[in-house]
Amino acid sequence: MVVGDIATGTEVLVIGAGPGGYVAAIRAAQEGLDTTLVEKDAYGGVCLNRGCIPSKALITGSGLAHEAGNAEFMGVHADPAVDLGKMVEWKDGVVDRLTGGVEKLCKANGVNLVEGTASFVDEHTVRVAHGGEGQGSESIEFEHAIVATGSRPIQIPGLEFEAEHVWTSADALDADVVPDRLGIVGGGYIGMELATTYAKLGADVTVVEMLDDILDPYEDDVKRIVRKRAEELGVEFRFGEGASGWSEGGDGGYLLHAETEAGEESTYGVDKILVAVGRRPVTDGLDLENAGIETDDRGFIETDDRTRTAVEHVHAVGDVAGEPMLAHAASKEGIVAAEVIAGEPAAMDQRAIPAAVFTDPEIGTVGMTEGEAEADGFDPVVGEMPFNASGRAMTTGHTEGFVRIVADEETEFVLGGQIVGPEASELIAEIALAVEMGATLEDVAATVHTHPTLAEAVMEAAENARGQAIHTLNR
Amino acid sequence: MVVGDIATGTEVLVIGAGPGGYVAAIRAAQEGLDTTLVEKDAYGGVCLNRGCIPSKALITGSGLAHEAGNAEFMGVHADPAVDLGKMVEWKDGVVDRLTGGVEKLCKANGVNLVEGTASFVDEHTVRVAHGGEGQGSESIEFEHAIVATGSRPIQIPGLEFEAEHVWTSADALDADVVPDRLGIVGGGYIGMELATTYAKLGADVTVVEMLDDILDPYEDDVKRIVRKRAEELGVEFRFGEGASGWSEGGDGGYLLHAETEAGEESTYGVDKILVAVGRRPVTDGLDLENAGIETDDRGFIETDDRTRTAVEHVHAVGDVAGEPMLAHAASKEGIVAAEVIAGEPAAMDQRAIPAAVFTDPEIGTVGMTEGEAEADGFDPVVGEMPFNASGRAMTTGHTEGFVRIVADEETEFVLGGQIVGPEASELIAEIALAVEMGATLEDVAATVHTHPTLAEAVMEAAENARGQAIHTLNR
Amino acid sequence: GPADESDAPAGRTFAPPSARRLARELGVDIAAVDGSGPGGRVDEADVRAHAEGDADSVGGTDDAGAGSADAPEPKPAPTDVGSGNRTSAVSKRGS
Ligand SMILES: Cc1cc2nc3c(=O)[nH]c(=O)nc-3n(C[C@H](O)[C@H](O)[C@H](O)COP(=O)(O)OP(=O)(O)OC[C@H]3O[C@@H](n4cnc5c(N)ncnc54)[C@H](O)[C@@H]3O)c2cc1C
Ligand SMILES: Cc1cc2nc3c(=O)[nH]c(=O)nc-3n(C[C@H](O)[C@H](O)[C@H](O)COP(=O)(O)OP(=O)(O)OC[C@H]3O[C@@H](n4cnc5c(N)ncnc54)[C@H](O)[C@@H]3O)c2cc1C
Repeated sequence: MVVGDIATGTEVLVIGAGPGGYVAAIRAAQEGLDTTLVEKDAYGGVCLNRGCIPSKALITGSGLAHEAGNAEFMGVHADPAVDLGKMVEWKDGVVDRLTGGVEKLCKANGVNLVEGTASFVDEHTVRVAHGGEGQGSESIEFEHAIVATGSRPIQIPGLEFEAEHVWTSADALDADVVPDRLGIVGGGYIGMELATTYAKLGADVTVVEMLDDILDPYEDDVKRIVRKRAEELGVEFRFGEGASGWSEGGDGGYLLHAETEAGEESTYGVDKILVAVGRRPVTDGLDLENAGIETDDRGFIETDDRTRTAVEHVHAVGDVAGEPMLAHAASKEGIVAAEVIAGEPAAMDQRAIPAAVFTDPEIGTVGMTEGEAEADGFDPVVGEMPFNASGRAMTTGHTEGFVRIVADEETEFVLGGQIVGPEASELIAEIALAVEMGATLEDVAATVHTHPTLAEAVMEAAENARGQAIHTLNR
Repeated sequence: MVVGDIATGTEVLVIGAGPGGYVAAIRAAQEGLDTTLVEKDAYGGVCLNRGCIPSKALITGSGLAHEAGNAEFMGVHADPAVDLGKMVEWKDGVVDRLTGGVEKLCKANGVNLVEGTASFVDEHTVRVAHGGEGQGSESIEFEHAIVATGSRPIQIPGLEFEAEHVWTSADALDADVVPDRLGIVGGGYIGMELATTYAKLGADVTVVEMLDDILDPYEDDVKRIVRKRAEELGVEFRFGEGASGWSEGGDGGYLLHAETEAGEESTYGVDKILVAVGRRPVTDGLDLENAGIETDDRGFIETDDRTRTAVEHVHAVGDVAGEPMLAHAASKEGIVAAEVIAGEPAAMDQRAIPAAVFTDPEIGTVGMTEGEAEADGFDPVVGEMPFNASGRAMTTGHTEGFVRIVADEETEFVLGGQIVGPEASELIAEIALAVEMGATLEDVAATVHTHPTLAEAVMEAAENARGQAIHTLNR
Repeated sequence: GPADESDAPAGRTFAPPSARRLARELGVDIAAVDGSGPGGRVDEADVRAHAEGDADSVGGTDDAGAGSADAPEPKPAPTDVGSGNRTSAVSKRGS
């Protein structure tokens, strides 16, 4: 089917080509289902175009410059200069290759691609309005639908994104000049990743956060390491303050206004203000009610463990279906949705969805913390290996952080892990496999790990939990 | 026990404090055995003092300088200068911290430390000669012994290490000036890691290798990627030539002589010559025959799957006990030796010992290749994910290489994996756990992997093997 | 069986994804399967054995474990890998 054709019918209609939707569409096509994917903007969704990928590219670039500029201790003398415009150009090239790849992969798997904005007409029909003037619209009938319309940034009253100096994360990923002073509203993972990036690029960064610490869902000792490092990079934190607006600064810049719960007001001189206080589901214009689907009070579509909405033949996946709002969760849900539609015994039955924060150092977590395990009725045992005892960590110059592994004391089943430190985002994969497999501490400890690697710390943490660590003292 | 005391007896005597010996001693002490560890030179053995750790430190330093100097494409402009002396000083500091740590950990676990050179007097006694004049010697009786005396570099006739310009790998890790021209004899992993390091430090590197390719044990497509990249870094390869000696070069440098099997001679102008053609076991002076232990024709001590020699109460672990001559294999054997002595049901029963090469890009392998699986009677199925299709790889600027996973077609049990690319040494840990756990391709594919990470490529390779890859075309 | 002594709390069954999916495919409640692995871990063979046991016993009691002698032959269960003679890489050392 060519874009613009009048599609009369499809077995599976997928709305939104982010990591939830395009993955669902490809898997549905692989299952032999006639599949149509509607996207109104750009293939790859938020993740590829203005989320995961662009942020990680700038984190690499700013990180390399910063690291090379601070390596005298290892005999490397450099005084790197960063051309942010050029870095963003490189990032755009990466994005283009990836989004082009998504389009190609969809086609190669036989997915019908339709460009336009979909809205439900009834339980088995959508209308797709094609972009641009006079492009008209078409109706598509479907047997099954998968809603994967994603999310958008939450706006704060007084800090509307219309102002040029009030940034969404997307704007922060598309700047070509580093602001001298950057105010960031929100110390969640998006705020902290960009705080680190811009601090390394040379901006004076102030993070204003309503809560009394960064990275709300993480454990205190994990947060502390990331916060301390950010402070070393020059990031200033204002906790317990809510951003309320901005005014002209007089010096060509602006004043970011914030106030405590008690009503004390402060202002911070800034040149740009990044608002990163969370994301909300995109369902406006979808006319979900025409398909008989309701949203919860936060606007999310509720689904069961087969990703089905209250209307059985309509699935919802990804950010629009609620927490965890992560790309790989969206993709997993997309796969499950496609397979359930195809009649396969798929379900969202995984024990754990890992999560990473690409700060300096990184965080990687999966499954239960010690506290969660206790709350769940387990008698948890915990093992740790600090990276400052890891030979590999020392040889990279990055020894902050630790690997923690959580297991059930009696059975030794691995329940989860928390890693903060170099390559934490990669290292967590092994613990995720351990959790899914029902591996025990002994299984992880007995698996030979290459020396010298950071991954050895996972093994050491497992040994530590068993009172048998070699490279740390056992508790 | 204080060094110099006359030790009359010990339950477990360990000879050599490398990663085989010190790990064995710590675990034996943890098992409640009275344990004595004899070391004649430096805690940590070759690995910590002049092997794994120092090489990885210089690889980091040279790699960072090279990367920062070649990052214009991502908007980072730097012209790094390297002070090799300073880099080696940093490396020495890392080594000191680690070897000091080993000593402390031994003591904290209650291991008796004895400094000196051990040799067998009979089946239950060693004599330890203390270093230095007039230090005398002592006899130690033991119930069980663990020989962990390691290995030393093989010397080539005509290229004796006595000459100042003929380097062992240890010399290459202790230089304070980068030679203009470095000849490397041997394209194994040590030669290739140091070729990469010195090429990045600015030396003109020529590798002379008797075989017709580098990295003998690896598959062709793995080798090719590393060789091509080395060539891009300016490394010249001379295959099918054996180094035979050196002569004065006239220009203050030297000529490295090499000849083909047919007898054709070539000479290469060099300033230093690194000989890295393998390592042989250290057993001289040990008087093994006094304990009734023989070595094989290559000088290794033969052991069974409980690490026992022909003399049951004497174990041998690590490089002295043969292939694979790797630090983590030595440590695993050390743990097994200690546990077997303690009466635990331990054995060298693991399915696979991973291995890594820290070239650019890295190699990480574990378990069987496709060919080995076939030879072993399996009907293998193989899945691949090239890093140039990985979003995370693109955002790091390193997209060379691939993840390959090998499984049994019928049962889908994962048999092995080969990774060449960024962080291959770390990523292989997940496949090692999969192999040890008896995980299937489905288990690896169904485990949610964080986006965007390189580890996703492991999942994609598993999906590819099942004809279900999302981000590559399935075969 | 071992599963009885070491059942994890919170009603959680420890089993790899492949076994969980197989249980759904065969209509087996995985929580009712006797695991033969450490700590009562359930593998695919356990799920198959349970399913065969269920099919065999009217009313579908879940006490027909992996060892049920008169259960019909299950499909060849992947208890070990393939037909290959799998040996530890390390046992070859020193030769
Ligand atoms: C700065 C930033 C960094 C991030 N980093 C990470 C990270 O490192 N790791 C991670 O896991 N997650 C990260 N995320 C979150 C991640 O981007 C989202 O979880 C993910 O994109 C959700 O995927 P999705 O498919 O549900 O929706 P989206 O990616 O939002 O895609 C939805 C798509 O649907 C289209 N659409 C919407 N409505 C319609 C309609 N009516 N008709 C047709 N098309 C429609 C949209 O145009 C869009 O393309 C990050 C997010 C941000 C903002
Ligand atoms: C440049 C280089 C890089 C390497 N990189 C890696 C890598 O990245 N990863 C990896 O896994 N391996 C690597 N290796 C190999 C690794 O170093 C060895 O496999 C490992 O050191 C073997 O440990 P071992 O305990 O058997 O012996 P060794 O480390 O050799 O230790 C033996 C110890 O025994 C002592 N000793 C010997 N005889 C006596 C005696 N009679 N009395 C008392 N003490 C004695 C020695 O002084 C020494 O300290 C590398 C090697 C080199 C040379």
